[in-house]
Amino acid sequence: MTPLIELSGLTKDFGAFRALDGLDARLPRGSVGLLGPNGAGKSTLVKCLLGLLRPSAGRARLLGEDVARRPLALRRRVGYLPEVDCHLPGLSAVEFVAYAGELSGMPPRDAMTRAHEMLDLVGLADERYRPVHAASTGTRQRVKFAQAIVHDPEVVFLDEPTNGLDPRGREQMLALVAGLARAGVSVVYSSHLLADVERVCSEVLILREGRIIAAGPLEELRARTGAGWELRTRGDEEALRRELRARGIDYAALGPGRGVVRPARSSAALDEPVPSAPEPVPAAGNPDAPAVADPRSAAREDAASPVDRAAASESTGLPAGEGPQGEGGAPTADGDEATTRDVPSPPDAPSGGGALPGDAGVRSGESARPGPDGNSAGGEAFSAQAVATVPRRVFAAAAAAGCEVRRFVPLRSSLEDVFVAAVRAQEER
Amino acid sequence: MIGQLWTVATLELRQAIGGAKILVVVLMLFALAALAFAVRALATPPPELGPEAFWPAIYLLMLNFVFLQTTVILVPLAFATSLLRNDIDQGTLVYLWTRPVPRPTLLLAKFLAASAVSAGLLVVGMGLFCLAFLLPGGDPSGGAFDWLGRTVDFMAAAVLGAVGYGALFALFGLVFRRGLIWGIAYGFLSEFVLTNFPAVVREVTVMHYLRAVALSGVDVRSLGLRFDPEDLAEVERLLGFLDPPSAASAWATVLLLAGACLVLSACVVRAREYCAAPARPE
Amino acid sequence: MAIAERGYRRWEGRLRGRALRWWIIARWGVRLSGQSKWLRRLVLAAWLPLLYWVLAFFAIGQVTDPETIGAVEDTWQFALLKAQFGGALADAFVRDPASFRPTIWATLFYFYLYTTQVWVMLVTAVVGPRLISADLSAHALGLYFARPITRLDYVAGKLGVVAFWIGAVTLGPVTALYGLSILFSPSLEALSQTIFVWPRAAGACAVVMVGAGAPVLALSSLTRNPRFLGFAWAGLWVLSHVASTVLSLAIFRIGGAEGRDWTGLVSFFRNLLAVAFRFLEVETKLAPAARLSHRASRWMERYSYEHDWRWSLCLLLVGAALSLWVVARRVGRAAEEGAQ
Amino acid sequence: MIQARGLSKWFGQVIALNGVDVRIGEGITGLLGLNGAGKTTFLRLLTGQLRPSQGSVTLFGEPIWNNHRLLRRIGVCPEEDAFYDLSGLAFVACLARLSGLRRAEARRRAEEVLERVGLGPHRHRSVRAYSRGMRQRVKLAQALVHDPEVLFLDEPLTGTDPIVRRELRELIVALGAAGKHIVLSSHVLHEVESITHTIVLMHRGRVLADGDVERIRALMDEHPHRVRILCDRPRTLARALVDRPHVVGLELTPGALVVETDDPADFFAAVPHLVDATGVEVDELVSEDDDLAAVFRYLVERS
Repeated sequence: MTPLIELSGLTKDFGAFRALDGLDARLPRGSVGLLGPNGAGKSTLVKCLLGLLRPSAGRARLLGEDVARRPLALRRRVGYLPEVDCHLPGLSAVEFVAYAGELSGMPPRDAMTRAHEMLDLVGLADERYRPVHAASTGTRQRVKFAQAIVHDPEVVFLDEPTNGLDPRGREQMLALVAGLARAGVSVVYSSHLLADVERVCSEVLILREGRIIAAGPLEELRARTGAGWELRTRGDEEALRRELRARGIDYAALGPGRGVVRPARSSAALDEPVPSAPEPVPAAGNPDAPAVADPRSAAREDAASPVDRAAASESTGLPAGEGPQGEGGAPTADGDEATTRDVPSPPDAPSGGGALPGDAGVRSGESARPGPDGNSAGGEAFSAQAVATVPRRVFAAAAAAGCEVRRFVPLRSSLEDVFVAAVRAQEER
Repeated sequence: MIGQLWTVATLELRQAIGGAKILVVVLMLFALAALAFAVRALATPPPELGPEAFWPAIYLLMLNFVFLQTTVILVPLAFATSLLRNDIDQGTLVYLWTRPVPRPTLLLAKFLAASAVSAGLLVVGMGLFCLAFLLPGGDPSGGAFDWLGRTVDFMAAAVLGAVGYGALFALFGLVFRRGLIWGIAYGFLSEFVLTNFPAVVREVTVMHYLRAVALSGVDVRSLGLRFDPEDLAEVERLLGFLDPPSAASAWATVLLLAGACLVLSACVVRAREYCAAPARPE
Repeated sequence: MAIAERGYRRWEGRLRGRALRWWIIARWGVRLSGQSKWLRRLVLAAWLPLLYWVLAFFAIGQVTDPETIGAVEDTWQFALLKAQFGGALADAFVRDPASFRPTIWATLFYFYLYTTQVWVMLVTAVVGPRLISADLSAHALGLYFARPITRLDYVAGKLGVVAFWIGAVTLGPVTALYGLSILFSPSLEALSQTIFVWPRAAGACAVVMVGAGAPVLALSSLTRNPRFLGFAWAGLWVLSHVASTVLSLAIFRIGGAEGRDWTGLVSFFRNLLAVAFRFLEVETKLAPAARLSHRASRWMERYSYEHDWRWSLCLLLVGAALSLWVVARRVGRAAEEGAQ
Repeated sequence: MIQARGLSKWFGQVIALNGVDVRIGEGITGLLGLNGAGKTTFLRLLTGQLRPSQGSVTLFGEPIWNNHRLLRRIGVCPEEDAFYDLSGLAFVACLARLSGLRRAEARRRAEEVLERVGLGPHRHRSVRAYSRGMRQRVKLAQALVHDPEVLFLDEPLTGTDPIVRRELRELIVALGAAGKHIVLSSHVLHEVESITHTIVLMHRGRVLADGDVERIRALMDEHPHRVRILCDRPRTLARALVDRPHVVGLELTPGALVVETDDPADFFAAVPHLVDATGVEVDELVSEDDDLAAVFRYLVERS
């Protein structure tokens, strides 16, 4: 099976600015994630693959064909959902999609019936007859999706498809993309939102400032980070910590009623010096106002004084991956475009706790931080057996301490940690 | 207060200069100058009219028809009609509207800037026109005709027109949603139709007064235009010479009209809401 | 009972080649621009004067009809003909229709084309500006060129739209008029004498379509907000005509310059009309009649152009080519930018 | 500070605000609602850009429409991404002049406030060349330059990438700490929750709930919770749970158990004991309704 995308030394310059710097990659068919912060070169890469931009150097092959040589034939087999907000002026949704179908070569009647079918699929009821430019962001995004797949392409490029969608819209869009993948259409999903990519793509290509810093199947990239559980309780926390310690479980509190549990490790590595704590809880004004760096975790916080999860992950050295969307976990409803863990742009993330001034005082002492080489090292130290019994011991401890267990979720590494590790690795190289 | 007025004026000035409009207007002015140059270079006085009579007549006719009665309306129309419209479309009006400055003052500052730009362009355009006309062969009338004086009169009329028409079209821009269409309709009506009517009706149009100012120093008869009588009457009627008001009263009338329009605009701007449509309902 | 699978389904059909892509763009463009009320009113207004011409051709048909040849002088048809062409020419035509029929036909068709130029200006001012500027402001070019379409298809399609509406105001009425005049003409032999009119008129309309259509497209591709463009385009036509009049007045009429009056080349209207005038060969057809009737000679003087029509045609075609080149370049750059 | 009584606003027959009665006090207040819930219209009424169609809205007791002196005390950061073609410094200094500062003072204040929002090095570059995050910051700067008492921020964090969002949030919180009163609108729930606890929930032009998140948090336990438990023997756990009084629904899927309870507090307290007693190996316990979004959904469906 010819691979979906082959890049060899692909470079693209816009005057002095080098948007893509010698990309080399081979990505198989199926759903591929293009991940990176805004401005990492994702859109440029998509446009090169579409033949809209001519690469300055190197070669790109899509579906086995060189993109620069016969772009027109290639574009017939490709669908494109552009990131920029665009529409065909004056047309209603159904006209827009039918016209797009015809432009790809479909006979008029087929284009119209197929357009209606696609609009049913994306869930547009009677808004399909109203002009697109007057429609809401959600509707426009769905129409853009419909026009990308109306001519039944073999591969679909989606550039930030969930941009500007409210939670419900995002869920539907991700379900649509999954539907595409099930029907055998290859998907190139470009986004800066990790959770979207995690849910939809099997392969990932991580871009940063025009260079590929990590590529390969998602599972392989995530295997490198260790295990742990996020625990949220309500009740006597001290008692809980004592019970847990008695059962050989280390409890790193992240905030009132929130903490990370890990099987206790005997080795000394556990108690290295603690880096400075996460950002300060502001002194005056609104004491309760949380200084939360990572948006995602805030949604999980108790109201009391949620402390930044990202900071916690850096200081405790544990992958603070959220993981609610792990296997079978129902996506939490409040996911809107900023909720899911976003890819922190590297200058901030890898420097970890150090960059964040001030102290929180909440967790000094307990949290351990396995060496500066990033969290991947901390994971493997636990034996499989020790890991298996943790849950039962945690619940037993909670029962003994008489605390409510409101949330108990395995900490599976999210792409952020993969991104962080990859960036750190790249900087060392 | 003056500082704020000046700030908004410079902001509007910068916006007017930067836009495509000024490019189109400058192109038009160059085209007119080219026209003057072509006429001066290619035309030759007819046998029955000596050069000293033919050239001033042609120059005045062209200045009046090609410049005063068309460009002096179009340029203020382009700049004054969309005083707020540009800001609304760009979405930058919110920065001005939420400042502790009364809205009429903001409008006044923008109007002054727009008028300044229109007047400047017109004056430069006429200067160019005169230069282009005199370039090919020096002073054709041998000193008998005061080229500079007459051109300055026309420039004065152009400045007056920039203020008068500017205020009028600013009011159109604020009151009507499609101010430009109404502006053109008025321009066409006042310019082509009313000015050529008998005297009484003409007093209504701004152009009548502009022409009085422009031609205050010229006496067509003294020009020695030996057209055949029927043509002379035609020229006089066209140039509105039947009973021209004095230059001073013309200035007063037009400035009065401009003042009235500005006061009306101030009331409109206080009363109405000017902001982009709210976000599309979900 | 098999439950139909609701999810995404592949499409069994086959995508067609790239042949008629410009036709698709043109067809949809016409459909979309046809929704504008102003445009429909303009086209309707352009077809109204047709009634008078139809009447005129009806009268001509009647007058030259053999049975009524005798008592023709006092009929209203002859009166209409006399009003239109003047007594001398009308009598000559009645006496010897065969030789004067081409003159009458060519002149009448030219007059019609003469009046439609204003409609062409208005129609292009209404349709033209939005065609490409709306696509630019809606970033639609990224959508167009992500599909198997070349810039040539896009430009040809858009030109097709504006040409259609120009045709609706010129070629449409002319063809209808010609069809009716054939119906009213008494015999087939008359038809053979006037067969030359339609192809030449169609040629003139084609020149107008390209000559007027391409520049408005170029203007439309230069900006994102078409609000001023309509006025600027109409302004361009009017100002070029005014400049040409001023030049001809100053240099040739009042001034005494000799030589052929070249100022017609400055005016957009006059260029288009000079080409139509030559295509319908009005000059050669009118020459014999001019000797007879004073009115015909005045027409000759008023409507003919001293400058060589080939210059006008060349000016129009060069202008059109330049405009299409500008459009192609702007569209190309915007396609990359649009997808930015 | 802000008092709206029976405030309504309509455009033609589209009603944007429908009889809003709310008081907004000191400190940071979050204006929360989906797109089109009327937030932007409400902010425009609060900043004097729109005139109430009905009812009244006052700031510091004074009506806002056509009251330009009152505007001296407020700073507005609009939602539109619109700028003049000026450099950052010129843009902010010019608007400072308009806010009543003299030329020298305006320039000094502009430099100062640009430094504070982190745009010091970029102040001479044209604003239109700024990245999305920098444009949001220059908008904030122009709202701050004349040191207003109240700041109105319309969707300040939308469309920014995570790092900029984090910095902007810290900036807003710091401003709140420095004593500025802020009204912040957003449709991103957890973003607002991470900045302030006082929120006003708007939906379809009406205020659904307002006050401290804690009070709204208490609502959490009033509405039923769907708790998903991933474990190896869901049936045994289900059997143990079925006789609990507050369990109203059980959903069994291979390897997972979804429990619906109308008294979450009691349920969460019981779970450890049950798990301990039945010896079931629990991999994951997640409640779908234990966050602000759930409250919003619950209130929206209920209204």
